[in-house]
Amino acid sequence: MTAAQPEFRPEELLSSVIAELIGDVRHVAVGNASPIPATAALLARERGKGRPYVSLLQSRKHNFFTDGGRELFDCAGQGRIDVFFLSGGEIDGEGNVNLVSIGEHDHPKVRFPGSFGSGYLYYVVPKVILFRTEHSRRTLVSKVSFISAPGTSEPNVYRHGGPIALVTNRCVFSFDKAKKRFALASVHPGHSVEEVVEHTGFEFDRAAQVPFTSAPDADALRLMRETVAPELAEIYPQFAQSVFGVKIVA
Amino acid sequence: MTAAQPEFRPEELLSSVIAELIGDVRHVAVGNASPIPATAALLARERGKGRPYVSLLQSRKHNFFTDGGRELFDCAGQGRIDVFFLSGGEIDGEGNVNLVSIGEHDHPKVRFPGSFGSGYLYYVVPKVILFRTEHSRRTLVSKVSFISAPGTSEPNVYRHGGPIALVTNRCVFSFDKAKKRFALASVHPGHSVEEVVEHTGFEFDRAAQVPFTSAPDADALRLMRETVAPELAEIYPQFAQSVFGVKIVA
Amino acid sequence: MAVIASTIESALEAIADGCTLAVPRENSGVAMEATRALIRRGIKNINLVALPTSSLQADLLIGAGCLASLETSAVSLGEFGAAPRFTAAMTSGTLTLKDSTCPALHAAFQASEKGIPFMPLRGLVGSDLTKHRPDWQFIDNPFGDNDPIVLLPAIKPDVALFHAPMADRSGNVWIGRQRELGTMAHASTKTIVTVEKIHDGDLLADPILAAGTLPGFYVDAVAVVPRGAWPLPLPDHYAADGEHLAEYARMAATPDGFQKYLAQHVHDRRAA
Amino acid sequence: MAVIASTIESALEAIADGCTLAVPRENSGVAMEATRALIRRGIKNINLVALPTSSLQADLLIGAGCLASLETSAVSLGEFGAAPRFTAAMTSGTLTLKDSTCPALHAAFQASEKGIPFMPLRGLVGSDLTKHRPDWQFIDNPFGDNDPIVLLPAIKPDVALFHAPMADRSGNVWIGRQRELGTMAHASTKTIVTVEKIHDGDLLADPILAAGTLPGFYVDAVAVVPRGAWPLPLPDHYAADGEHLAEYARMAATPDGFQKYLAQHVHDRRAA
Repeated sequence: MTAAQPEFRPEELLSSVIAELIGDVRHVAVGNASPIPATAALLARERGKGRPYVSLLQSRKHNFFTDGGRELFDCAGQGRIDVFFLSGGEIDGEGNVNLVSIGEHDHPKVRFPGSFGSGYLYYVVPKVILFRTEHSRRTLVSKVSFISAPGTSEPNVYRHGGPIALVTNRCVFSFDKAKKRFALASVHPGHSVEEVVEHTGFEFDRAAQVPFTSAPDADALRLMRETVAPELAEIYPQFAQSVFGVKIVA
Repeated sequence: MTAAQPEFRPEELLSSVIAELIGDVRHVAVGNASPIPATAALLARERGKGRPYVSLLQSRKHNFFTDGGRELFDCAGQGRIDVFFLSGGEIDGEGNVNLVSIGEHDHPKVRFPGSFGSGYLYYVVPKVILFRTEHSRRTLVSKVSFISAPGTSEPNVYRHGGPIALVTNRCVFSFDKAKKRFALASVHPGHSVEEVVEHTGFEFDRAAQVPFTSAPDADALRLMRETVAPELAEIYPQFAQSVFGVKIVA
Repeated sequence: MAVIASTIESALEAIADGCTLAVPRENSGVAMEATRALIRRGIKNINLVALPTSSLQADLLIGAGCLASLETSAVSLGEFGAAPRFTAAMTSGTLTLKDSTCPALHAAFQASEKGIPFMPLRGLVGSDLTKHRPDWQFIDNPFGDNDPIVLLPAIKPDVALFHAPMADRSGNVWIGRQRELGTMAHASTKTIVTVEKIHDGDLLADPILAAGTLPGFYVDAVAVVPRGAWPLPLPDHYAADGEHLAEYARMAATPDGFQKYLAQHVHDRRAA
Repeated sequence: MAVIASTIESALEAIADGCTLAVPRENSGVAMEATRALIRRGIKNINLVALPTSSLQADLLIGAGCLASLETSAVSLGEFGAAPRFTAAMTSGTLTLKDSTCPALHAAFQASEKGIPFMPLRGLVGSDLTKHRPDWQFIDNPFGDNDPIVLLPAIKPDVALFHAPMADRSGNVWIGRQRELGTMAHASTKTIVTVEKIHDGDLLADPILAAGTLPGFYVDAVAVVPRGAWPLPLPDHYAADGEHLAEYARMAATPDGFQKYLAQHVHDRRAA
């Protein structure tokens, strides 16, 4: 990194790298309680001059749905949602996500809220970006205790969707569907491959040289701070304030 | 008939007898182009002081549906429609209705409009009243050429509905589901059993003495003429005018 | 995603010869002026799917020789009698028809809306409709016991076409209670709508209007065509033109009369 | 068919001990004051079905010992963290839970709405959710080839309960974009609604309002309860009371704290 590189916050880095992963698509939907994916989606829209269409499910303003709670899932089933975000109490090296429990299902040691739409959306949304800021051996495990939704399926299973990447607070993994395996794509500035290995509970591929995650450029930072942040404040006031300094208006 | 019996029109007789057949139920739905069943349903509602609920599908005012064209069928599937009316290009002695064609299906001699909802509603509406004013060997046949919807089904077939009666311009038949057969319930005043036999293409049961269809009483006539007719005028202006003398207001 | 087209012809470009075209029943907002424009263009080999019935629209397209096939649960002019070109085509054996029943069409569109390959439906067991529908399948209901139930394959049209009261400049279309128009759009790859007028402002911004709005996300083109359903009705806006429909029924009773009707009311008539 | 009840308690009479009760997700209009009234009444053995998730409502009912079982795709307080009584009941093995996924719940309600015994759904193949759902069945899609697909049995609750912005005196209820509330009512034997206010006039008479209205035909009782969703939000009307939810999360973290919350905010509180 050169001296000319503008300073940025970790959230800005993550948003920028997720915006890159979104790529050139028609429609990105973002679930509840996902301020960084929401920032990324809105940034992608700004850079794409209105494309992709962004639906923030938590917002009344930033989603078009008028057919009730089923419309998100119907829309995905129609092939009209290109990118979605999922997280997991546990995520394993084959891309399986666990949003249910650790231990016996009916009497678990740890209980998470539940699978939400993962048992469906993971199969039908072409690009699912896994996002979990806490990167530890507790969250990124060798084998999940409960599969809310599997990372891959047998060839005969109807499946147009699945994970393309996993973004954490330390790095970006890409997912290889054929190998059913993650590969370390980049390490965030200030972090190291060794650190990633140490804190990851699953095996993953890596090249001899792993690049650093590209820092957000000046244009991306300007768009996030000036254009995206005020939009975010509607649904993520705390986040918009603490990350971007947007004043909370009661 | 005594001298005190008020005079009535054939449409008033048919409406009154259909209102009796409707009985004490929660919800009657009436399809398009059915002014006599509509009169009967509204008469039943007046006599029941608001019960049954009447849905006239052709009316914007007299139906509550807000979930699109499927709601009628969904509502019936939920068991929320107790009475419906069906007709047929042909109706046979087992209660089968033909709304499709006579002759080869793909190259018929006679083609009717199509089955509409009969292939479903006949199975799920408990009381289906068949109504066909033209009572002839052309319409009431021994065996329909095409079964749009069968009058009865095998015991294992999911079926809560079916025909309870067939009302024509000559008589009323009741339907016996177990015997899969109509019985002559009453002959309209001015008509005879012999005439019914002559003009009916199917075999049916009849008692030694077949009563005349009960004439509408003074109360029913008053309700039809004073209360029901103005309501009907919204959707059946010609009918309301010709039968009840309601003036057509442009 | 919609653009407001400057002409009805440009709005209809996505409706290509040979495509599968979904249209609503006769009293739900039929795009009649668009239909006339398609006939003027000389469209051919359309697989028309009526949700779930049709009247003048199907009859005109049949008579004008535009259809390869038709799926519907009925074609009729209602109080104006049988649909003459439909009846003639059927009795002469020149129309490929998939006879259906209303809720089967609704269900098959909902299957496509939900991205599922089929939808079950009660009824139909023992109906001769099923003899002519090899695409329908019976299974023994896995939740029952010796309980036959029909499975209807999803209907996924290439294009949905209908007429509605209004749209805004983002292509959001107000459909009100005609929810089947939303399902039709969700089920179809593309959707083209003609509207009475443009609503100034955002239909999705007002919760009351939004409740009856099909989002522009599903809409590919909108054209403004006042009285675009004529001579059919537009619910809550105008009634059917009974006099014209009676005239149609009279003229279309013969092939020559139908050609005269086409010349007078389709080819010589242009959108306002 | 609805009557406007004079008290919330009388409106809730149809919700009997042991019944299956359907409720909407946390941001769609949850009848929270009605829920508190049910807890005050001491309701027991409810089979709660959340369409498709729940937050405070399920957590309160679990903590107060009102549930026999729960079917949901998640229970969480969202930004206020895990649902403490749900989590405690699960880890102590005292709650019978049917874990689902959101579109499966929507589909199963739609099956009931359509009067069909089941609805197919994509996804779910290979998910451990299916191991704990003997009521779900896989078949080989008859329209495919070696194509497993899950069939979900219809969910037919005894009662649906939710909160909406307004109703008229005939019991027509304006639900707006929350169409799943309509499906919930269609799917359920009875429906009870609390509303912010009574709308003067007929909601079905105005086509714009009618588009967002659940007809009173499906509604058995209505009670007027201003801010009846508090402390949860009512879309377009009021936001969640974050301060209160944070306080709940704190208090409900322990059994004692939860009992204190119940005493303060449920038993000592009455509807306005």
